[in-house]
Amino acid sequence: MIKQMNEKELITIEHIEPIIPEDTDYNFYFGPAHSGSGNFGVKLRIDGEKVTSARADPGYLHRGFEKLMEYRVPMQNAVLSDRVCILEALNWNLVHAEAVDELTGVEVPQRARYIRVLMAELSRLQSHLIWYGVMSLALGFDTGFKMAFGYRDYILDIFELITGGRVYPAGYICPGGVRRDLPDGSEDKIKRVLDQTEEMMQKMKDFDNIVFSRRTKGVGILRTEDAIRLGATGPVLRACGVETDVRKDDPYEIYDELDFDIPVRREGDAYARCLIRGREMEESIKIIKQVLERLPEGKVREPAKITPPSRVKIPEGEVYVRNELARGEGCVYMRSVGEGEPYRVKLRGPDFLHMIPVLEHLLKGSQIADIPAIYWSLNICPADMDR
Amino acid sequence: MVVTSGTALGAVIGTIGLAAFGLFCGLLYKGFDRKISAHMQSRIGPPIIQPFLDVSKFMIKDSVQPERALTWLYNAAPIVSLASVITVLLYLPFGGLTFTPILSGYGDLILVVYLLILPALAMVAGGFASSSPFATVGAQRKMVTMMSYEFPLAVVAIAIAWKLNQLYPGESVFGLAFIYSHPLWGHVGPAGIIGMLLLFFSIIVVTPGQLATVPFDIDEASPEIAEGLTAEYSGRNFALFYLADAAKMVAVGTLTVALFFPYDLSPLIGISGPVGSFIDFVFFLLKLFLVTMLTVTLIKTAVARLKISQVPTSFWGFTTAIALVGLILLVVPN
Amino acid sequence: MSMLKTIEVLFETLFSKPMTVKFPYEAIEIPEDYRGEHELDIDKCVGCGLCAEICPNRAVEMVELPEEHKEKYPKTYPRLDLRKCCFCGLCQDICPRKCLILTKNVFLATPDPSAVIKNPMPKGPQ
Amino acid sequence: MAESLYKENKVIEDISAKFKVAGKVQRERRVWVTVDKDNLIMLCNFVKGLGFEHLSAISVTDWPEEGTFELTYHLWSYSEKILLTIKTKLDRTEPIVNSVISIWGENAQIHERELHELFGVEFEGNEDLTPLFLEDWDGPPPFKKDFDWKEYVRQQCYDQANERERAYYD
Repeated sequence: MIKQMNEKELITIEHIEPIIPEDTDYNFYFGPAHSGSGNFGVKLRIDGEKVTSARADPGYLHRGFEKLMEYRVPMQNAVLSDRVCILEALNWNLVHAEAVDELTGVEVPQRARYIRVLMAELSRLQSHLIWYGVMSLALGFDTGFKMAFGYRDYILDIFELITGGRVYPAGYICPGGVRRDLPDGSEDKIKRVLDQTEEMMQKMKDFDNIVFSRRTKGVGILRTEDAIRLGATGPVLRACGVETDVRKDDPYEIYDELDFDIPVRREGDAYARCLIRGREMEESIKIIKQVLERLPEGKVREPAKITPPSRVKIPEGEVYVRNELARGEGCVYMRSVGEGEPYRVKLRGPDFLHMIPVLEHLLKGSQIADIPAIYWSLNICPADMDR
Repeated sequence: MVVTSGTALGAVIGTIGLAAFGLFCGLLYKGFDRKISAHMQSRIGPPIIQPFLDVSKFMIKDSVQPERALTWLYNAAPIVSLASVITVLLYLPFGGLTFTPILSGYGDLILVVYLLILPALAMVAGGFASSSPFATVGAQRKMVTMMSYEFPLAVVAIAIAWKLNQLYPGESVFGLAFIYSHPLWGHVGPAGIIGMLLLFFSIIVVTPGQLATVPFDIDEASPEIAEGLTAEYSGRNFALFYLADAAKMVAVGTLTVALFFPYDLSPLIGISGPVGSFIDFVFFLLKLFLVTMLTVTLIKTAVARLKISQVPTSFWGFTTAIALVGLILLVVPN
Repeated sequence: MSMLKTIEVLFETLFSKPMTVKFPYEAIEIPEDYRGEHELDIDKCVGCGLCAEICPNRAVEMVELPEEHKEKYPKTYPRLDLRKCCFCGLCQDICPRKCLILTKNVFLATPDPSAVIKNPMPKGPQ
Repeated sequence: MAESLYKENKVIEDISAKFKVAGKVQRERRVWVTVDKDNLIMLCNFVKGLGFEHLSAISVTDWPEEGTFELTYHLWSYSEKILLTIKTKLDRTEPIVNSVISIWGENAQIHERELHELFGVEFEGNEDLTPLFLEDWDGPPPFKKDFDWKEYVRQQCYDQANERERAYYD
């Protein structure tokens, strides 16, 4: 039978005073140890059912990438870069790879640039599917969660086929191009996956009325000037009427040769953010189809072989690269002094601004029951906030 | 309360047998519920016997108790909850008319309707006793749901009893055995049929409220207040709550079947005697299965959770209105 | 209203084939060059140490073989510490002789701690 | 690719007309401007007027040999569609600069809070410089180049008895 631990052996934990609500005004930790919040905590001050003040409590996923990257060569940093936010690993690979390419001035082969955009858009699709799954789970719609993650799995099968890993591409988009060529027969596999994703998007439209419109309309409204002042980017900003997308305004790779449009809405509430993400998935599918048609032949990486770390030299210089991630604008400032390792790397994740200023602003004055709707309509990912 | 089935000893054995079979049936239906809602979400889902494995697992785990909890109430709550559900089962015509309910009497429909509150009340008491902020918020929310779904349920009970009283004045209209043996569908005009359908619809909305399944599971809404009421429970205590929940699903299902589908198969096929009653019993289980799938599984898979502020309005406003219209349509035009 | 549409979608899915598979009995097959457990072909390895140099997590270390194999394999060979390794496959790409290959085996959970360190061993019976 | 960088050069002309700056157009849509610490705030105000509303990031690069912190403000203008980076140098021993909260609001406030914690840069005018990621961290600012983290970890939590740790450290 279970050995009864006697009093001595028990580790004595100093007595923690639980928060018993005296009257209606009390603290409420939508905190890290909580099934609805990811590893990130918000300290809320609540009066009755209304939130009077919110204070973000980050730092649970701080791994110090900016310091780690100062001790590794770009090829190793590429492997590191997809752990900045694994929900869109390939997008972060792309940001990092572009920064190094611009520093070294290498001419990335055309085929590699097309494969890079293909993989980045596939990663955006599966990131939006994760958002849809977790958002419907937060609103209590279990079917949406199970189906979204089920259909996302088909996209992960494509990643498994091409990059060799389901969630971790391990620096597939690396400085100089991509690490491996597309295995033959992968084009029609991708086309089949796109049809399956469209099937899921049709289901999302069917489920729309029950889940989203009732729980998110008029909830968490963000005005345009607040959005800019708080640093919102991506879908959160486009939901407040600002028509801006880094792929159009500051085009990189081959985005200027592709035609796609940017969904923009005026209301700025949680429902607008949901609609925009749904429309963005359609645009991503359009982009992928165009890329698949025009995929040129040729090499996939400029220096075909990986140069050993001892002989890698990045030319002196500094560069600031901006990319449109699924969550917003992700940037890398890289400074090099001519050695093999970058001298300073600054990663700017979209969620650094969405989870602290924007979330605190939106939660103030909202209802308790609306917290998950607001929280997940920002599509937060604590990893790229803490870095 | 007149004990109809002979000696007290018969009643005790009957109770134990009924309780065991009710729990077995409840866990089995929970297994079906998870399997079917899984297939509705295009996944395979756990085996049918998963609830049995869960309960046996909970039984083995040791039950940890929070330091500041009110110990006697904390441990009594699960026991009271399960016991009250079993007493409800005693009154219900479980398995068609073949087995007369062990305890039956004059006004047991009213008694059943209010006895069904006791498990929820015990859970609320347990939640407050465990002194965790999540459980406290969960308990407050559970009371709101309990208070709001009582009104439509009462309207449905009164409607049926009132109509029966009109048809058979002077009978014990609130006795479940009587209700079960006098189906209403045949004796009401078209308006009555619509009235009965409206009443059945409001029962469909009330059942998730009673069982705290999805649209109304705000008391243990995991994203907002992690696990709410039963946050501090584990091991045997949680197993008892789990069993009470399973048995309650059977009890509420049986009540719905008794009120709306009290037909027996054997007279139609003309077989009587032990084989007939066995067929009735299986037919009853089939009816119970269909009603549970409709009210619990389908709604759980198809609908999202409501906000705490929407629960009272959806019950007091929407459902009660439909129940009242059903009542008027049923009772007035005869 | 879209509640009926949802119920229709659910019943459609109820009678169609589920996406998931019963794992231990049937499994989704893993594609060709998946990055799983390492495999070292010690005869081709020249001990250049490039894999140890490129590893981002410093999981590869060049070690000598135990005494009885020393004369047949005098050089140093890569020893892999699977606790640190993130299976990125850089060592496989940089190896000039292509003798360190990542196989498709992903079932690496093991109770004994010694199996986590993959020491270079000559193939076949000693 | 170097079509007419007219807009970028115009930005530099507007700025250098008013301030003594060293400007450079790196490529299209990328303008780098270096300014000294004193008229940083005036330049930021002026530049905000030019349309650079979006503060993308603030970063600090540590130069221990020169004894300076190099502060870089990356600003994006939605209307002009140009990224302007303002660089300025601070003395390393007591790095004090006035905060840009008045210009870019909470966006700047949270960046400054992070840099204060990781580099120890003082931002005058930003009251809430409380710890952000590293709550109960009593060591020196960890991202500075001269912070020897190996030594710090060795003192703080090197436990002799643990055989694996000993193998790592010795």
